[in-house]
Amino acid sequence: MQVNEYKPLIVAFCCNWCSYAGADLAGNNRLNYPADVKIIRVPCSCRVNPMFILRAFQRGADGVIICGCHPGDCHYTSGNYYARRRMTALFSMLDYLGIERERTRLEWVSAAEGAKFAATMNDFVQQVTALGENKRLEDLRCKK
Amino acid sequence: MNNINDTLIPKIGVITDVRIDTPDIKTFRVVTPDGKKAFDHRPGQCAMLSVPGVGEAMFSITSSPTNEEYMEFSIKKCGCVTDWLHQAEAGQQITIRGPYGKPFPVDDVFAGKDLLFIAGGVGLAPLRSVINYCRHYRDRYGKIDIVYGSRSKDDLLDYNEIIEEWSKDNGVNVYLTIDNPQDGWDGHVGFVPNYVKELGFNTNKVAVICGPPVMIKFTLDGLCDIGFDKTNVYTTLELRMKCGVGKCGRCNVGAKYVCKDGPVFRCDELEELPGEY
Amino acid sequence: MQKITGDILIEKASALLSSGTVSCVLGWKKGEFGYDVTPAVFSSVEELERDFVYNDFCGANFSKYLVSKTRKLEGKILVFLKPCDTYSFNQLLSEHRFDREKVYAIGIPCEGMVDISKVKATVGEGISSIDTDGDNLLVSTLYDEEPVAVDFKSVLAERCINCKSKKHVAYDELLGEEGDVIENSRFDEVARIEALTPDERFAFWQNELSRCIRCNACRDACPACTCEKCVFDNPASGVENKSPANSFEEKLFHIIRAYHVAGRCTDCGECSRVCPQNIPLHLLNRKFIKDMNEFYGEYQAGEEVGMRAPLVSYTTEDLEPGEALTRRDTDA
Amino acid sequence: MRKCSLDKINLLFAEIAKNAVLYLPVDENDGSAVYKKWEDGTAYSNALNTVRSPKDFFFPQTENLMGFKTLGKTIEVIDTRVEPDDFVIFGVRACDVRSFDILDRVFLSEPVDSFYASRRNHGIIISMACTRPSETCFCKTFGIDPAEPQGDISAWKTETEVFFKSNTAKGENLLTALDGILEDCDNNEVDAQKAKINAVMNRLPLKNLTTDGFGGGKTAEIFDSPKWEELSESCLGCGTCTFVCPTCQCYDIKDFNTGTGVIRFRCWDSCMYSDFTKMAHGNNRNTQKERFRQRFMHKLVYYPENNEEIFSCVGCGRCLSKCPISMNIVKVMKEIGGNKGE
Amino acid sequence: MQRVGVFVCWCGSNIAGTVDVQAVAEALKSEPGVVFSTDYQYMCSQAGQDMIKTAVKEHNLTGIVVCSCSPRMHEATFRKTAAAAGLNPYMVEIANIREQCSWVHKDMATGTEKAIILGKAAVAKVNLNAPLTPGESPVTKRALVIGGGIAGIQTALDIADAGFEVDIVEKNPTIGGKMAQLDKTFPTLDCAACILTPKMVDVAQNEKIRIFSYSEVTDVKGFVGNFDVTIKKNARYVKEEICTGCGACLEKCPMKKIPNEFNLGMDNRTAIYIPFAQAVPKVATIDPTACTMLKKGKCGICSKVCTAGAIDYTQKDEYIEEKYGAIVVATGFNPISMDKFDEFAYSQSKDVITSLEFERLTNAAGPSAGKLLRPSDGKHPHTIVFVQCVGSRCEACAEKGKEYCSKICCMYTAKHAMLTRDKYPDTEVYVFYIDVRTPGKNFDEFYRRAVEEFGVKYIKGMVGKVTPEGDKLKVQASDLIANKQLHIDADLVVLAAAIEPDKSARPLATMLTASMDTNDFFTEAHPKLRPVESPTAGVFLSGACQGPKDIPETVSQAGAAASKVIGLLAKDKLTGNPCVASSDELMCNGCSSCANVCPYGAITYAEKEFRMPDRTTKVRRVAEVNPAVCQGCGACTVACPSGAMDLKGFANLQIMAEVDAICK
Repeated sequence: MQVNEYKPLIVAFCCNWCSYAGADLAGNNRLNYPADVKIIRVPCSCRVNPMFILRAFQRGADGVIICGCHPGDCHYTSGNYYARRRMTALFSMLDYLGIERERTRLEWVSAAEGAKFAATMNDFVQQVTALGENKRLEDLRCKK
Repeated sequence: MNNINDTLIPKIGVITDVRIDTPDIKTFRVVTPDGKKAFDHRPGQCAMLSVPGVGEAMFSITSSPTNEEYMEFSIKKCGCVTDWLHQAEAGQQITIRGPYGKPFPVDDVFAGKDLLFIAGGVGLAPLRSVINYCRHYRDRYGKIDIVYGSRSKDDLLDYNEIIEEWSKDNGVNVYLTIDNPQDGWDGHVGFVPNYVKELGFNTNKVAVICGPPVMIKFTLDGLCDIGFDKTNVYTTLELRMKCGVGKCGRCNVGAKYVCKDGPVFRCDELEELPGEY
Repeated sequence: MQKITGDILIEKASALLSSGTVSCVLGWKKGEFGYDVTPAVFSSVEELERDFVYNDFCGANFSKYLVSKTRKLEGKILVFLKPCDTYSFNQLLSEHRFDREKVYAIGIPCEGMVDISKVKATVGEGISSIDTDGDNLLVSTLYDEEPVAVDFKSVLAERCINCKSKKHVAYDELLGEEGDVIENSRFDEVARIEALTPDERFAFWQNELSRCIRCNACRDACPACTCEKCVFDNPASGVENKSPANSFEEKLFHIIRAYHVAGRCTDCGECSRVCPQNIPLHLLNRKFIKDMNEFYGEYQAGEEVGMRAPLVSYTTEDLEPGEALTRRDTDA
Repeated sequence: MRKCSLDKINLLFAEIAKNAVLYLPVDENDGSAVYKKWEDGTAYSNALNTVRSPKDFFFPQTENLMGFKTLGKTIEVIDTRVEPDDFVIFGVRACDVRSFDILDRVFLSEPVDSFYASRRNHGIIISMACTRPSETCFCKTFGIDPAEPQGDISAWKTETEVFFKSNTAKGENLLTALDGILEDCDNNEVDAQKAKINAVMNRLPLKNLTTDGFGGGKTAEIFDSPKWEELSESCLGCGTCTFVCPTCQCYDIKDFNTGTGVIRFRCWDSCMYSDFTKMAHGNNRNTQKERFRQRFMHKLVYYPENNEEIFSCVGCGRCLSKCPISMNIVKVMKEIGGNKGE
Repeated sequence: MQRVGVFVCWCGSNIAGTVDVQAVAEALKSEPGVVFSTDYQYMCSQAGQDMIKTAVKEHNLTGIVVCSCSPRMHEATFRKTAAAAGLNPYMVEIANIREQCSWVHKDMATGTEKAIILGKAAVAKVNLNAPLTPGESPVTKRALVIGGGIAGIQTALDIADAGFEVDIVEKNPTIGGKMAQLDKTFPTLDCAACILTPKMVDVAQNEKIRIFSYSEVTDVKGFVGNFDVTIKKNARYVKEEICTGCGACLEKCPMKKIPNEFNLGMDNRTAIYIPFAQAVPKVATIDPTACTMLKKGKCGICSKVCTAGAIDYTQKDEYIEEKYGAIVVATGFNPISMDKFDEFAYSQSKDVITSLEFERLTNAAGPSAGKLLRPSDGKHPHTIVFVQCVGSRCEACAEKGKEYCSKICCMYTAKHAMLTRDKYPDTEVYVFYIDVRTPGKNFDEFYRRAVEEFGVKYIKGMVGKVTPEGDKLKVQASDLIANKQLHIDADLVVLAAAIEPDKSARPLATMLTASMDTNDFFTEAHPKLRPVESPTAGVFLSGACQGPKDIPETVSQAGAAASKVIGLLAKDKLTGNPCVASSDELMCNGCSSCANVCPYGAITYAEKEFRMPDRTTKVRRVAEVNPAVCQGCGACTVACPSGAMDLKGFANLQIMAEVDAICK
């Protein structure tokens, strides 16, 4: 392990019913993923406002991932469908502005998919690490 | 820190005491971290307090300039800065800059005259500074009448000071009133403007009014009805101050800038201004 | 086809005012130099005859004014709507932003409006008057002896070159003949930017948005931005901000603004028209429109009252964000 | 009077840029001009004026005043101030030069705004006469002569040469430092240009616009005019006019929480914004009519009343060309002042 | 800002093994608002909880952060602890430093660092928490069942059995629904009437049950526990309470040529009619489109013959408003129209019939008194072709039919084929099918009997065309197994028409704000876990309105829906989830974006008067969230452009504070 290795900061919004439980299951099964991932619990993926995502980037996040129930499995029947459209629109817009699309992701993780949760996080961290620091959507005032 | 020197750059203040006055008004005692008064001021002047990250807000300095130990601010909860201050405890640091605005003409116009102070609600806050100043230099002034009213007994500011100190002074008369009858209140009930008219003061004196805009308007009308001349009536518009230095562009009423030309205005001066204060 | 002139509109408006059908008229008022017309409320025939004008510079979309004016003014308001304005009109009705009963809408045909900055780019500063002569504008300037002829088509506003529709989707009365939704290439520029590399796209937008002075003209002119209180003005929203303090704030404001009107934006182009810094803001809105058309099927906000915008509906078969981006790449 | 041939203008710029940051109007792709920092190869724009006024140099849209760090109940004030480098603004038009005097009266009056003052001290203004004024120009209304621009140094540009005249010691020092490039000359060509400019001025559509009906003491007369309602009827309440205006100086002081500290900054504000005068206890200008009136009363009545009858408008015409609805101070002056400007 | 107490749990070594809990407690001490911070081995133990309670009192805490296991584990526990300490239970936030930290990270330094950050986020959030109180609403202890088929009947009986009042609204003059039209039922072959009519009688006699027949629901307001329903009782021109159902009027009625709906138009009825002998209520109804008295004011015979005096030509539609605590939708199904299936010659030949018509033909109470006779000539058919999946599983022909499987056709066709062969062994019976689906108890055995015992000829393949020729129906079909074309001269062709939800369901769904799928079947709150509830609280689903079902499945779902209703009505008050959306009406634009995305119909609009800044008042449309209906997903908060809509417990500012804390 290198000493000054770049560590990305990943904010993960997880819906309470599936993905947050999936993350718990990853824990129960002691499936490792990098500590760079910090989870924020939301009732449903449809609670995630694009503003939260931009806020995370502003404050220094290098990647943001939104996790929800699989399509058809939403606790609230349709929340993840709305989330899917919203995130598609937002991610596409960020991409249009030249912001690396690899910094954002939407994943469906069920309560039973602890392994998928860990694998997804490992993969996402790797992906964001490869990009390096978020320079295109940063707010210099918030740099340490 | 030392090389920063601009009127917009504040000093650190420490809240050393928080007194709960009414359900929505608290009085904060503020000194510098080394325990001194942040700056000298005159009665009627204001200071900008701020909470970093929350914002700045202008308050009239409630304590008298004659108090050389500390400053006091009576603050009503009505916005984000005041909300924050209301949950602050002793020991909390804030920032303070000032003093701002022209004071009451206590040493010239007021000198030797009988004085009538009329306040409503938290409007007593700016007047307390003048009242205590005049009480301190009691011999420089004539008779002092104070009419003060609020919604209820619980909403009367500085009640203890009024009862224990002001009303016991020689030549000082205090008239209290509340808007509606209340158990345990045997004083006057009714609105301040009406009470002032009922009391019917001798008009050879200087009057100072402070309170909510409506109350000021009706009280002023009331004073005129009983023969007061507007040139002898003062009020303060400190609520309109924002940056404190007359540059941010908000405080003007017509061509007058409250930060520079006020906040203390004579009512005849106000009369000349467009009606947007 | 008979060309709609100011006189025809004055006559129409005067008749409706006189008959009491409407109590005031939302129209354009003459300016100093021919091109600087101002939206105004006319309440008498005299005012109309004195000041009303309709020319090639009447770009302002009146639909938004109806939100405040129907609240403020008594009686029915006569409003003249160009085809693109009618989409905004419908969209606002869908959002219950004004009372249809308080408006008398007259659709007027539009051959496109002139962008004065293009005229100035051609003839220079110092325009003293502008007349129309067939397909040309005759521009008199302080520095030319003779009026300069400028081809009308060459100085059309960008939004008019890429006009999406000559059809009025709402009116009480229509002057002239009904037009059609027309073929247009309004998404070409978006596609061109999409085809750039991420670095180029970033550089493009960084340059454009860095010019923003946050005057809010784009927002305040936008007929979709009619919030009672904008989140950017609301201290309680947590994102309130007054100045483009740095490149993040510039992006945040414009991304969120475009996002908030996504699916509600009719692509009327007011944002770009009013931007004092000439930022092509419509390219942000059009990006959302293009994406939603491609991902969820064609949707034209304001086409009808009561439609459900793509972002407030869904199908179970929608694309995943990753799929959507990849598909767009391969399409491009 | 000194001059420099246009061929050598880049040498001149290079020489100025040795000791100070040099800003000058540069053409943008969209046909507008903007003040940019001069670097080798930067071309001086022929445009009449920039969209943003040069007030930004002294009163930037956003500037940090100070920082705070909080720990528990304690606060530490952090000095975030950076002493500006010396700079030169080249090509400022006569109208904009006047705007600095107008801003000075606000920011340099007691208590002095040291942020502004410091920038003023570090800046040298080289003005430039206007040879091709636009239809939107009405500087003459306010007694400004575009043929005789002020500033530390006045300049005139002809087809082949640029002429300079210093007006202040600061300006003179700079010209002296440029001795190697400049050569002394007579006034003939400049005088000829002035005559030309004056001839153009007499053709401007707004040449007869006057300030009649405005000025100190006019409040009572025009404050309640019914015209305000009419004029403000279609105002969108955006800040375009105020932000492109060279004399608008209203500001707000805001805090930004960075997560690890607080930055207190000052930014432009606009009296046209609905919440401009909204404070904890209410708003005394609730309607757009009141806000609209405030802006023009301030420029045309309140400011002159407090500043020796100097109007807070320089006739630069920016608001005329940039207002989304083409409402502007000229229309106000004509309607309210009752002068038709013809 | 709150006075926050932080409690870091070791969870034995579960947390403490990878997280330096003391360091976490120490680090969080300097966070804004934190006035107390400590750690303990097992925060969830009695001792741990007592520690929290004591700290609340000693330090005057207003907010609590517990850094421990997942909130899914012990959030409820610590909320109770907070409540016991006199705090609002929603002033607790959990930082998940076990499942999402100590268990997934190996290294102490890493784990500790992350735990501190998660703790900071929780502190940042709790500082913005506000006490929340779940809303309470009373429950009207009466249920409404919409639809009086077997689903509605069973639901109503079960609810009534538990002691609650139930009203059934049925749009036809009698309850009974489709099952009343059936002959025998698979796989037991017991007669439908024999098992259904006793239940109908039970309904009629149950004093807890009221039947609104010939009625429909026209308006629904309110929400779970408190629905206000308007029921339109169509005028039947017969006084229901007086009519004895003697039938004298039917005999005398001169208008005898009205197609009989009950027999699917295969015979006629009179203008005044009782659909069938066992109808409930057994009351006559005058068909206003057929009665000459009602149309032209001439006749009046029925009135003359009615000794009870039940006829009332002046009767008007009546609107009844009633309150209910729960609503069960049991609107059932219909076979789809065969109009678009001209290849089967349905419109050209009377001898091409649907399976439901076949049911009536074989029913003893049917038009042919149970004898299987061709509708065209009354002759006995010798060759019968059954065509399966007519309009079902129509992927390619979605505009004609349905994409889904109608589920019941395989079994009833086997039944029809078997019964035909049983009764008329000389009849040749062909069944054309795509697949035979028999996934039910005794279903496959039943089908095999049809093939093996009764010699029904099952042919895998579709019928391409039916052409009437003379008195024969030429059937062209393909046999996919033999891979050849078949030509059969049939006497009767029976089409297993796909079934679709009743047309009344769509407007009803709108009234109920209950969601539907693209096929107009009601969607369930959760396809696996809440199959009999609609996403709209208080609205339940019974029978085929939710999807194709056979009788046993319908009855079991009806019972399930009833038990959910009983569970609801058994409560005196409903306590809501306090983490619901609410709208700031000063910011609200009334644009409907929020209502468009609300899966529960929790958002309504009201015109409200506002004092404008210039002191005038204006009426503006603003959103209102019904907290009893809102489930707190937050979809509306993001749809709202002005930010007027926010979610309690997961407010915009709270989530942004968490983001800030994590990213700082």
